[in-house]
Formats: sequence, C-alpha cells, structure tokens
Amino acid sequence: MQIIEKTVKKSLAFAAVLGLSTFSAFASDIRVGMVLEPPHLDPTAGAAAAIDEVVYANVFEGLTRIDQNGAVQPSLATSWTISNDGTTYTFNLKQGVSFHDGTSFDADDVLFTFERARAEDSTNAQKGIFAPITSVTAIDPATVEIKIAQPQGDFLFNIGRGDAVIVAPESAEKNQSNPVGTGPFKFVRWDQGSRVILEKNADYTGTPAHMNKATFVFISDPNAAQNAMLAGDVDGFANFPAPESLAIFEADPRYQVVRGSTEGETILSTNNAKAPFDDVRVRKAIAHALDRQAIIDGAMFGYGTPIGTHFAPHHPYYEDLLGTHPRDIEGAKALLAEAGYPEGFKATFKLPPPTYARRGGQIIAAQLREIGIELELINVEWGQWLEDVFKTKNYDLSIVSHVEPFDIGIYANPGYYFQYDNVVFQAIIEKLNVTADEAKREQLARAAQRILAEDAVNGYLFQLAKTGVWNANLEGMWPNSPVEGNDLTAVRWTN
Amino acid sequence: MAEQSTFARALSHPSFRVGLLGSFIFILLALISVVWTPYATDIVDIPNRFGSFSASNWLGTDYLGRDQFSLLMVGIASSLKVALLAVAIGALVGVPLGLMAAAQRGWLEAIILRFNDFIFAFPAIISAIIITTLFGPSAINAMVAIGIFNIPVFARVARGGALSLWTLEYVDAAKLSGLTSAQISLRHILPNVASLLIVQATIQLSLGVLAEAGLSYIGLGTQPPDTSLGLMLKEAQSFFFGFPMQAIIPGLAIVLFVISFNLLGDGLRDTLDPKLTRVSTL
Amino acid sequence: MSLVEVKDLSISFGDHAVVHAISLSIDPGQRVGVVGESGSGKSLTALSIIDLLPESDKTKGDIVRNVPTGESLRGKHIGMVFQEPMTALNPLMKVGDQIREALELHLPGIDFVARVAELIEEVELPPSVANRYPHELSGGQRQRIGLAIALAGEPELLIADEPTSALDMITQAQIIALIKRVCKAHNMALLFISHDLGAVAALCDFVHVLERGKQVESGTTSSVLKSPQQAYTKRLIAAAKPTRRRLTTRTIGPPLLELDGISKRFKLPGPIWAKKSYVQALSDISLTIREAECVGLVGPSGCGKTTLSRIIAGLQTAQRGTIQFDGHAYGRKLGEMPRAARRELSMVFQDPFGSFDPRLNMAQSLYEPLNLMPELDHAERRERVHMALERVGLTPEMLKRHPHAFSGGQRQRLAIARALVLRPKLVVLDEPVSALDVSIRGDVLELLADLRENFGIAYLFVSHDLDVVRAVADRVLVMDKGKIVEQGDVDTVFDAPQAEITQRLLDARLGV
Amino acid sequence: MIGFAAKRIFGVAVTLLVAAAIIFFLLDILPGDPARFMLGINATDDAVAALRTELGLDQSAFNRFFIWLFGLFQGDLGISFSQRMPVTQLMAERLQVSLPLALGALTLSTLIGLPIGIIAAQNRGKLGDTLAMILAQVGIAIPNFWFAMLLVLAFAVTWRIFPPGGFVPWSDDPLLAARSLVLPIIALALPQAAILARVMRTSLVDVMQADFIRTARAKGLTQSQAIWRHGVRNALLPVLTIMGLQFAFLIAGTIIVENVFYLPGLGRLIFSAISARDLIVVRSAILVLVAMVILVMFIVDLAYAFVDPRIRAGGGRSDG
Repeated sequence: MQIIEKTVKKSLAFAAVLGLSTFSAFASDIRVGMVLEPPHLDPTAGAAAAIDEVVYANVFEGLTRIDQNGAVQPSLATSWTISNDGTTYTFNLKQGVSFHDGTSFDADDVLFTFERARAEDSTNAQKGIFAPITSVTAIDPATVEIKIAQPQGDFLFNIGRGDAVIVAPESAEKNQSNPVGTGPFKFVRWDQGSRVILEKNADYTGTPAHMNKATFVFISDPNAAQNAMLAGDVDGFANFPAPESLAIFEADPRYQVVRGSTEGETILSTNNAKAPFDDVRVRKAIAHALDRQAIIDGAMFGYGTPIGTHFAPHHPYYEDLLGTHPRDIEGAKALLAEAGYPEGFKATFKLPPPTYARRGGQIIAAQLREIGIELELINVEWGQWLEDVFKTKNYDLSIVSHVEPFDIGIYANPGYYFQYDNVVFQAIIEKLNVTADEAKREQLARAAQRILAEDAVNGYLFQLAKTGVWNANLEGMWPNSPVEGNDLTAVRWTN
Repeated sequence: MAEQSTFARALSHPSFRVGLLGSFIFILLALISVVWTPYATDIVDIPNRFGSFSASNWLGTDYLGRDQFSLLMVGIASSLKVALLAVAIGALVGVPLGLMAAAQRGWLEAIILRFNDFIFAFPAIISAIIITTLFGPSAINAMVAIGIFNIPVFARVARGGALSLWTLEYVDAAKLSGLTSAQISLRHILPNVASLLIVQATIQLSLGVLAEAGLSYIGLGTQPPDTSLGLMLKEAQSFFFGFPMQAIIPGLAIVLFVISFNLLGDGLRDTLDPKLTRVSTL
Repeated sequence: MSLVEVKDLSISFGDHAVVHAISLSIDPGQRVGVVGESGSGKSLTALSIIDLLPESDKTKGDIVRNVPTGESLRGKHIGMVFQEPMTALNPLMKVGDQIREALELHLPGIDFVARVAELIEEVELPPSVANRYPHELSGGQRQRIGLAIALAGEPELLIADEPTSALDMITQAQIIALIKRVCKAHNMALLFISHDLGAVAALCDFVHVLERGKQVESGTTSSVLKSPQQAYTKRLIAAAKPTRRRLTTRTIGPPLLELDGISKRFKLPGPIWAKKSYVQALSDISLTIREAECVGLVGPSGCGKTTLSRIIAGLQTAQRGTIQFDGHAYGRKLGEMPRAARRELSMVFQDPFGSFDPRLNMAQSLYEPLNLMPELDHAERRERVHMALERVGLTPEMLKRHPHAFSGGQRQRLAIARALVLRPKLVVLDEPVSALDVSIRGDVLELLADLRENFGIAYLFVSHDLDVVRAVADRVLVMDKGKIVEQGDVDTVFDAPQAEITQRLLDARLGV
Repeated sequence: MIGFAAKRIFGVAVTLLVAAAIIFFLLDILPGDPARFMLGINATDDAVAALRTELGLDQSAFNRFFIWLFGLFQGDLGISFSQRMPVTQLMAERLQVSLPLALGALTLSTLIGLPIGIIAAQNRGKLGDTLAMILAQVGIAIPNFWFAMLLVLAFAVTWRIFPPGGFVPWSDDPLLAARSLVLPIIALALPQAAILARVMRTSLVDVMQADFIRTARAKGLTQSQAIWRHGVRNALLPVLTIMGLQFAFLIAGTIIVENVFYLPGLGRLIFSAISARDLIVVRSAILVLVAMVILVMFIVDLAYAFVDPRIRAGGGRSDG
C-alpha cells in the first residue's frame, strides 16, 4: 500500500499544482482495464465475451455459477436434485433475493428467462444450451423443475454460463443498455467508448463484494494499455493484451503478473476436406514441423502452455499428447514425400486480427518453410474470417483460439469448418454427451483427445494464457478463465 | 537548358542540398532492398531476438530475431512505394482534371471544382476506413486512400498554374495556329506547370509517408509479414521500455525521410518563379 | 537652399551596380522629372530619397535632406505615390481609413473625419469614396487616393514614381493635371519619375535623363526638349513623335474583312437563382478592312477594342452578327473559324514576354502555325520559317534559342515573324509597341510598314496611342462603350473630331 | 454577403447529399452478415434470421437509404445494430470528445503557429527564424501517434502530471474532462502549429514584398507597424485556406490520437462499429466526420469573405 499512498500523494501534489482534482483511486474502488468494449450489456443476447467480462457474476447471476476452478457451485439455486434417469432437474431457489430495480426474484423469473431464451425469435447466442430442455415448470415460488430430453453431462455447467443468467421480465428488454440482475454489483453507468461503472449492491444477500465501486475501462491499443498501467490509470487487466510488456511488470514491484490459462486452445486450423490437407500424412508432417515453444516464445513472449490435442491442460480430463508428433524436420519431409509432395507445396494461411494469429502466423510460416511448404499469409478481419473460413470454408490453414470451454465436441460435426469426418470420433462424442458418470466421461474424453492427436486434425499449438497484470496490492482475482467473465466479488485491496 | 539552370540554382540552396542528399540515401536504400538485403526478412530466429547493435546486425534484431537493418531497408522501400504510388494516383487523375478544368472553364470546371471540394472532405483516413471496411486492411488500400486524397491536391495545383498560363499570349498564339485545347494543354500548359507539380509531388510524397505510418498505426495500412516504417514503429512501441532503440530507429527514419523530402520540395520551390509557386502554399 | 540634394548616388545589388553616381537637387516648390526606360535605376533613386531601399542593397554617395529626418521623414516631409494603383492600397481596408492612418501618424489631435473628407475632395473624388474598399474603385480613383495619402502629412516634397503608366490616356492626363494643381496649391516640390517624356514635359520644370543607371543629360525641360545634346535623348524625343508612313508603291485593294452587326455581351457572376445581369461589350459593330489597308482602332480602356480584335481573330465568338473574311464566314456563337480562314489571318500581341512559351525554343514556336498547313513538306516549312525570319531582320541561328535569350524588341520581331509564317492577308496587331521601350518602338513600326508595303498585308492596328495610330493607319475607328462612334480617314478624324470621346482622347495626348 | 453565403450553403447541401449517398452505398456492398457476426460463430440460423428481421436488414438497399436519409433530416439516424441504442445518442456522446478535441487542437495550433510564423517572418534570416523553422520541420515530420506516445511516456508515465488517456464525461467533472484532453490536444496541435507557422511565415514574407506595405511605409509607418496593421491581415488570407484544408488532417489526427489515449471519440466508435459490422453507426459517424470537414471549409469560406471585401462582392473565391 505504500506505493499506492505514494502515488496518491504524488498525484495530489501535482493536482494541487495544477489546481485540478486527482485521478487516483480510493482503496475501495477498482478500475479494471479491458481491451474490447462490449457492444451491449445483455449476456443473454450476444456472443461477445466482453459482455460477460463486465456483467457475469458481478451484475447477473445464474441458477448455478462456475467457480475459478471451473467447478459448478450453487448461486440463485441453493441446491438441486437430479432424477435417476438424469432428465429432470429440480432447483431450490434462494429466498429474499431482489433484482437491482427492487423487484423480487422468484421461480417466475427463472421461467421467464428460460422461455425467453428458448423462444423462436430468441437472439440468445447459445441457443444450444437450451435446446435439450423440454419443459420448465415453477413448482412453487421457490422451486423450479427443468426437464431435458436426454441425460446431459454438462447441463449444470451450461446453465451456469453467462448466456443463462436470470433476468426479470420487468427489465429484460432494457438489459442491453441498463442491465438489471441480482448480483453483488449494481450497474451505474456506461460511458460509451470509455467505461462501465458498477457499484456495490448493498442489498446483496450472498457474500458481499469488497469493492464499493468497480470501473471497467476500455483500452484497445496495447501501447495505451501498457501506459495506462504504468501511469496508474487502471489497477489491472484481467487479461493483458501485450505479452511483450509483461516482463516490465514482472520486474516492477508495484505490479503483479497473474499467470493463468484460458479455455482457449490455439490451433493451426486445417481444412481437412481440401487437398492436400485431406491426407493425414500431410497433416502429420505439419505437426512434426511445428516448434510450439518457439511459437509461444515468439508470439506470446513465453506465456502459454503447449498442447498436443484440443483440450485445456488444466482440465482434469486432459491427456498429455505433446509427444505424439515431436519436432522432426526430416521425418516431416519424408511424410510429405510419401504423400506425393517431395518438393512441398504452396498454400494460403488466413490470419485473423489477434496478435497470437498475426505473429504466430509469421513464425509458423517460417517453420513450415523448412519442410518446403510455402504459405501465403493473408490477413483477414473477423467479419471476413467468419465469412471465408468459418462459413464458406474457403481456406487452407488458419490460426484461431477456440475459447469455448470443453468444446472437443465440435470435431464430431463434419460440417464444422475443419470438415473433419471420423465416425469413430463421432460415436465417442455422442456417448460422452449422454454420459453422466465422471469416470466414464473421463475415459471417453481421453479417447477423443487421442484420436485428434493421432489424426493431427489441426496443428495443436498452445493453450492461450491468461496473463493478468494487477496492482501488487490487490488480491482475489481469478487467475484462470474457466468461463468468460471477471468475477470481482473476492477482489480486494490488501490493507 | 532551363531545367538545368533551375537545378543548378537549386543546388546552391543549402536546404535543397541537405534534402537532396537525404532523399537520395533513402531512395538508394529502398532500391537496393529490392535486390539485396543483408539478411532475408522472413527468417524467424527467436533465440536471437532483441539483439543489440553488432557487426553482423548493424542495427540489431527485432522481436522475431530479424535483422533490423534489413527490415529498415524493406520498410523504407514499402513506405516509399505506398507514398510514390499514392502520388502517382493523385497526379495521374488530378493533373488531367486540373488541366481540363482550366482549359474548358464553364460547367466542366464547376463540376471538377465541386468534385475537388468533395474529395477534400474525405481525409485519407476516412477513405482508408471505408476501403478497409470493404476490402480489409492492406498497404494497397492505404495507397489508394492516400492517392484519392492526393487527387484534388494535384488538380488544384495543376488548375491554379494552368489558369494563369491560359491568359498568356502564347496560348492565344497556339489557338491561332489551330491547336485544340487538349493539344495546347499538353504542349504549352503541362510543361510549364510541371515544375509546380514536381514540388507538390515531393511534398505529397513526404505527407504520404506520414499518412502511411498513421494508417499502419491504427491497423489500416501495411500488414505483417510485410513491413513499413509505420508498422515497425507501431510494433516496436510496445517494447519501448525494454528496448527503446526498436522504436527510435524507425521513428527517426520517418522523421528524417519526411524532412529530406520537405527540404527538397522547399528548395525546388524557392528556386522556381515565386509568382507561380504562390498557388501551392504548404 | 535646396530641399533635397543627391550627390553621386550609386546603388548596387551584390556586385551588380544599378545606379551610377547620380546627382540631382530639388528646390522647394520645384517640379523635377527623371526620365528613363525600364531598368534605368530611376525608381531606386526615388526610393533612396525617401529611405525605403531594401536592406540588401548597397548605396554609396550622399543624400542631403533639408527637412527633419528620422521617423517623421516619410509621410510628414516626403510623400510618395507609386506606380501600381491596383496593388498599392491595402485591399482589406476602406480607403478613408488608409488616409486617416497617415493623419493619425502626423497630425494627431485634428478632426480626422473632416480632414479625410477634405483630402478626398482635394483629389476630386466624391465624399462617399471614403467608405469604399480599393477594389470598388477604378485605377484612376485609386491613384487619386494614393495621392491623398501622400498629401495627408502635408509634405514639402512629393515623389511620384510612374504614377500614370498603368492608366489609360484620359485618366493619365487628369492625374497629371491634378498633381500639377496640388503642387502649385501647396507650393510642394515634386520629383516625377517616368518613362514618358510627354508626361514629364507636361509637369516638370527641370528634367534628368537616365540611361542604364547613368545620368546622361540634365537641364530645364524646355531646353532639353528643344535642343537635346545626347544621342540617347534625341532618340527618346524622336520616338515620342513617330514618323508617318504611307503606302507608296501599292494601293489599297477590295474589301477583305467585313463585319456586320457584331454584338457580344458577358454574363456577370452572381448566384444561380438571381436575375442574370450582363455587360454589353460590343453592340452592333460593322466595319470593313480592305486588302493592304491599315485600319487603326482606338478608344478609352474598356471600350471593347480588345474583345473586337479577338473576335476578328477567331479567339472569341460573338452572339450576333456576321463576319466575312476572304470568302469565309465565322464568328457567330459557337461558330468555329474555318482552318482555311485561319491560314489567312495572324495576330501580334502586346506583351513580348508572354507571347512565347518559355519552355519551347524559337523553332518550336515558329513552326507551330504551320500546323494549319499539313500539306507542306519539311523543306517548304523550313523555307517559310527562314523567310519570315529574314523579313523581320533576324537569322535562322536564333531558332535554337529559348525566349529568355532575346530582348523585348527582338521578341516582338520574332512574334511578327511567327505571324508571317502563314503569309496571311490580315494581321491583327494588338498594341504591338505599347510594351516596348520608346527607343525601339520606331524600329518595330518601321518594320510593320515595310511588310505592308512589300507584301500587301492588311493590318487592324489596335492602340491607345493616337500618335502611333496617326503615323501608321490609313483609316481609324474610334470606339466607346462597345460602339463605333466615329470612323474615317486618320487625318480627318483627328483634325476634326466629331465624337466627344475622340476629342477627349486627343486632349489627353501629352505631346513632347 | 448573404447571397454569397446562400450560394455556399447550397453547395454544402449538395456535397453532403452526394457524400451521404456514396458512404451509404459503398458500405452496403460490405461482405459479412452483421446479424451472424453479432451472435457469434455458434449461433443457430433461426437466431440469425430473427435478428436480421429485427434490424431491418431484409429490406432493399434503396429503401434503407431513404429511411436513413429521411432520418438524417429529422436528426434520427436509426438504432445501432450492435448496441441497440439510437445512433444519434451514441454520436452525441462521442462528439463530446471529438469536437472539443478537434476544436481545441485547432485553437491551440492557431495560437502557437501564427505568432511564431509572424515573429519568424519579422526576423527573416536571423537565428530565431532559422531555429523556429528547423523546429517546424521536425514538427511536421514527426508522426503524430508517435509524438502522442512520447508525450504519454513523459507526462503521464514518468511525471504523472496528466492522465495517460481515458475520459471522464463533462457532466461528471468538467475539470477532469478538460484535463484528460490536454495531452491529446497538444499531440494534435503541435504538428499543426508547425505547419501553420511555416505557412504564416511564407505568406507574411510574401505580403511584405507587396506594394501596399511600401505605401504604408511611405506614409510613415515603421516596418513592424506596417506588418501588424497591414501585413498580418493580408497574410492571413492564404493561411485561412490552409487552415480549412488542414482541418481534414486534424480530423484524421483525432482518429489516430483517440487510439493512443483511449478516448471515447467518433474514431473509436467507427472502429468498434466496423468490427461489429454495425453499418448504420459506421455510416453515420463517417458522415458526421465528413460533414465536420465540409462545415469547417464553409466556415473558412465565410471567414474569408468576412476578412476580404473583394470576395463579399465578387460572389466567390477563385479556387487556387
């Protein structure tokens, strides 16, 4: 706190000189930097992660919540029971909770929320969460019953995500600009383009937040982010955008760098339906040519965990498959020759805007050049990426971080943009989806991981790190992102 | 004859000499980079990144371990290319427009003038935003955007110069000789406004380098793995605390580049007829 | 005691001496003239007297001013009027305020408004002029304001540097009369700088003649004019009285050019929705020029003579009327002049500096008219150009040079040569000698007369200078406000003018 | 004067209309479906279709153009696709930053540039003039974003005198708001001031050769009196033109500087709207920027007419 005090004093001194008021924080306030500004603040009507990063667990709560380890915890539902066939969930709701606008929370709100999300004209970005639901019934004001079509292992996790937070019929339509939830923080104001201000919800019935006020400041430029931290204009970034600057913060006792990981598997996306990538030998050759550590060092300045398959290393089901395709240039060349490309070939490489893609792309291009594959780097914006790569699948290679948690199931969809079509894999996923038993689930998940690694469906690069930079006097921040969001409830100044 | 003596007079102008030398060095580096650089710029060498000045890497290496001097040469070349082609776009469209406006007067001139005012209202960055929204960011789009903004600049200078020439008696003499407006514009007007246009071109060239840097900074210009001075500066700025030279080298290169071309333009302008040059203030 | 005495004044820019040891003195109330051609150093001499030389110039010699020097020298004791009435006044300031500014400097405490009104009255302008901006006034009116500013400090000496050379004849005469009147009224000395011997003769008691920075002759005006001692002075005097030339071996032929009812009006700029307003530049002009005839066209500035000559040359079109030239008809609105007609007609312009493209050499410029005769082969073209050069007394070697290598007189000869390349039947001469120094005018006029004699070319000779017209033309047309108000034999018209404007033009002549 | 203004206003209106049409239709051929974009890569097709209808994207381009144009006249620019807020309101908030930024920079650059230019012209060839012009060369040559970053490093990071960026709304704390604009305005204004100083100097040096300065001197004014009373005002005419043209650069500069200082201005609104495929916001914001440039050029024209009586009478400034 010494440093903070010093900063405050210094600023006050300058402020006195200039006759202006100070811009430094008080000990019960926090200013959190974010790179992207949310387009609006309703997590049930948009895919943008930035929405959840502001309001999830702070303003809005779901029936369940995901804790910082990715485990499901009670939230608005204090407890629940699951029928033996795994298709009926009965939730007991928390009593005495009211929304920030004063209206009270009960089973009708849950009913409203789920019906709204399931409706034909729903604009919920994750309609898939609600698809299995066959009925939602309010047994009494404090009990809700939800039936799903077939047993589903991750249902409780899914309804703990931002897309399933509970909203009130009185305020739902206005949540985009004036979010009203039940969480520990109330929405105060959104200065478009600049910041969102939250304040402590005095009527909160759960564990109250430590901070009286929380401000999310939007800083898109990495240099500006660095300057804002150094100048003390923000107290931290949950995910600092410029890994190259982290060394400075690591070396400076005024700051702490919180290393964690995200759910983002960064992969060299490969068009499995397009020659020559439809040949597993070509994909394996690419896998042998990749030097993950160089990519992590060069693009992410060492922040990131290498992965050998499409699975988060921090997940208990993770299988270490890094050794499947060790770096082996000669082996890679041999595989290429075997596949009919002794001289290599040319291909396009579409790079979306994030640093990991643009920088990583240059490094990967240099690495693949060693085995004779010449890549033409094409920078694309997200809109174009969605259109070209994701929708029309008009691409050879791309690089993207898949940030959905536990999303190995996307490989079971042959229409997904990798165009990976493997019936064995599809059967495993189908089984996994209806299995509730932990041990069996783990077994199936590990089998799926092994198939992906063996088939070298994509180039598996690294798990995107979550590198928070915070004022050294803060604690309680989540190091990891098991779910999109910045839960500030436990964050406090250490004084 | 006349050009030579102009050039000789310009050479006695000290700022022109400095500008000429500077521009020459930059252009030379750019030209050499087309055929040769000390190292290839697409080699990634992570262990040797952020190398400092050394005998093998004169200006050190960048964050991917690439040779800074080679990058600088390539960066100068691509900045110059963008600025040069932007000038070419501006001149090739703007000069004929300006000459036409001066030759025809009347409604055609009115339309061209309105068009000029209209384009002026779209700073390069706004054109760049629109073009980028349509086609995605790239050096070519930056060039087109800057080029579009150059069009009215050249049209203005060409028209301004041409208008005063059209009142001269040798133009009447040419008309009496049966020359058409187009012939007169090519034979008598263009050569006489050429010096004005050259001055303007050097100025637009330096503005183009600056504009390219600005566009690259906000992500609308040159994209990696290509490089330009602006992009180098943008990328290096995040290492400023650890490796300040990474930013200072391209930053300084931009400043010197722009100053060189400005001095060159100033020197040329001062040497030319001051009456004629008044139309192109800036 | 003299008011100002200049002793052995020399001025140079760098190594280049412009004024060599000039001496002159001005007594109180005396009117002194300095005559010389452009570049003779007369303006620099004047500027050095009022202490306004650019800092970069080096001066030697003494200037004794028997008036209090220092800050009050300019304006209070010496006033000055400059040549260019268009640029000599601040365009952004009302003229009354510009006069008032001088009063505030030199006569603080008086009633400025009243004094400004008096000064404006003194220079014979209506009082309302005080609230006008310079661009709202004519050249003559502006020059009067310049004079009022110079008079504001009630100086003992007025320096007038070519105050009338940018004005038309009538205005020039008025301004000269005005300067003379105010000098007498205030017993003010005058230093009058001019290239025009006539103007000096009209105004000054004493005259100094300068030639290329050297003083060649000084004396009372009457003695210098009557019995000039130096060759240069004699030449100047002779040039001011051009010799008369008439056809001797040739006779005037049948009509070559006939204009019938030519009218032209210009639209004034204004908002698109406003009612359009026009100026009638030419109304119902009819005239005839015969083969080998030289027709003079005179009139005050703005009378439409330039527009008329450009319509005849096919550079502009008329809205109404017809032109018949050598069997071709043209000149109507949108009417293109037929190429066949263009071959028979050329033009020589006023400004010898503007009439050649500085980037082209003389060959390129002189071959240009042959564009109209694509049927000629190279040898024939060459022959025509060389012949034309020979006729104006120049040699083919000069063709390689660029315009800047020639003097004004040479360029005008080259311009005439260019006009002759086509071997035209009619040449429109637009003030062909006005921009030339007096001493070379005679040569050019002589050349023109020879060409007419030898080749039977007809001339339309446009000029503001009645003496020149009388010397060269057979017939004269007098224009005023877009109309031909009088025409006839030169002698008849000039000896017994019928139209008022002819009389006024004649009265404005400043003979030597 | 009124006729002159009316003529100009007519021209401005036509230009704006053409600009609106070009901006609208150019951006209409944009690839990428805003609805899909907003809902993310895993959204179902019904959700996307539902959103398309809600956003009015299923209507023809001409219909949407006329709805937009009609809205423009009423000050209603529609509802943002992504933020679901009236575009007018979004932009009003951003203009609170962009407008003071641009105008502040214009004012500051004028206050710095013109006096330096005048003093340099008065001391032509002397040490002060040379120094000022060398500084001006550097000022013109330095990229404004880099200059801005160096300012942040010095004044925000090292000395912490000014915030490194961000913005507090005027209604919150006008002092803090003004304070957050200090560095951005300086970053924008100094390069502009360098240009103005050069133009002012050139123009004044030019005017000092004019005949009417000689007349003023002959009248008895000292050199500096003549410059201040007659020279400066005349020299301002070309400077005014340049200032009008430079405003376009200033606008471009604000877009760049907003990024360095993470200011919630129009530029960043455009960028975030582009990445969200929020065309209605992109269009309106671009149109507002273009309109600002056109308006400033119009004001410059009026100012020109105000200063120069010749134009008031003549009905127009000859171009060039």
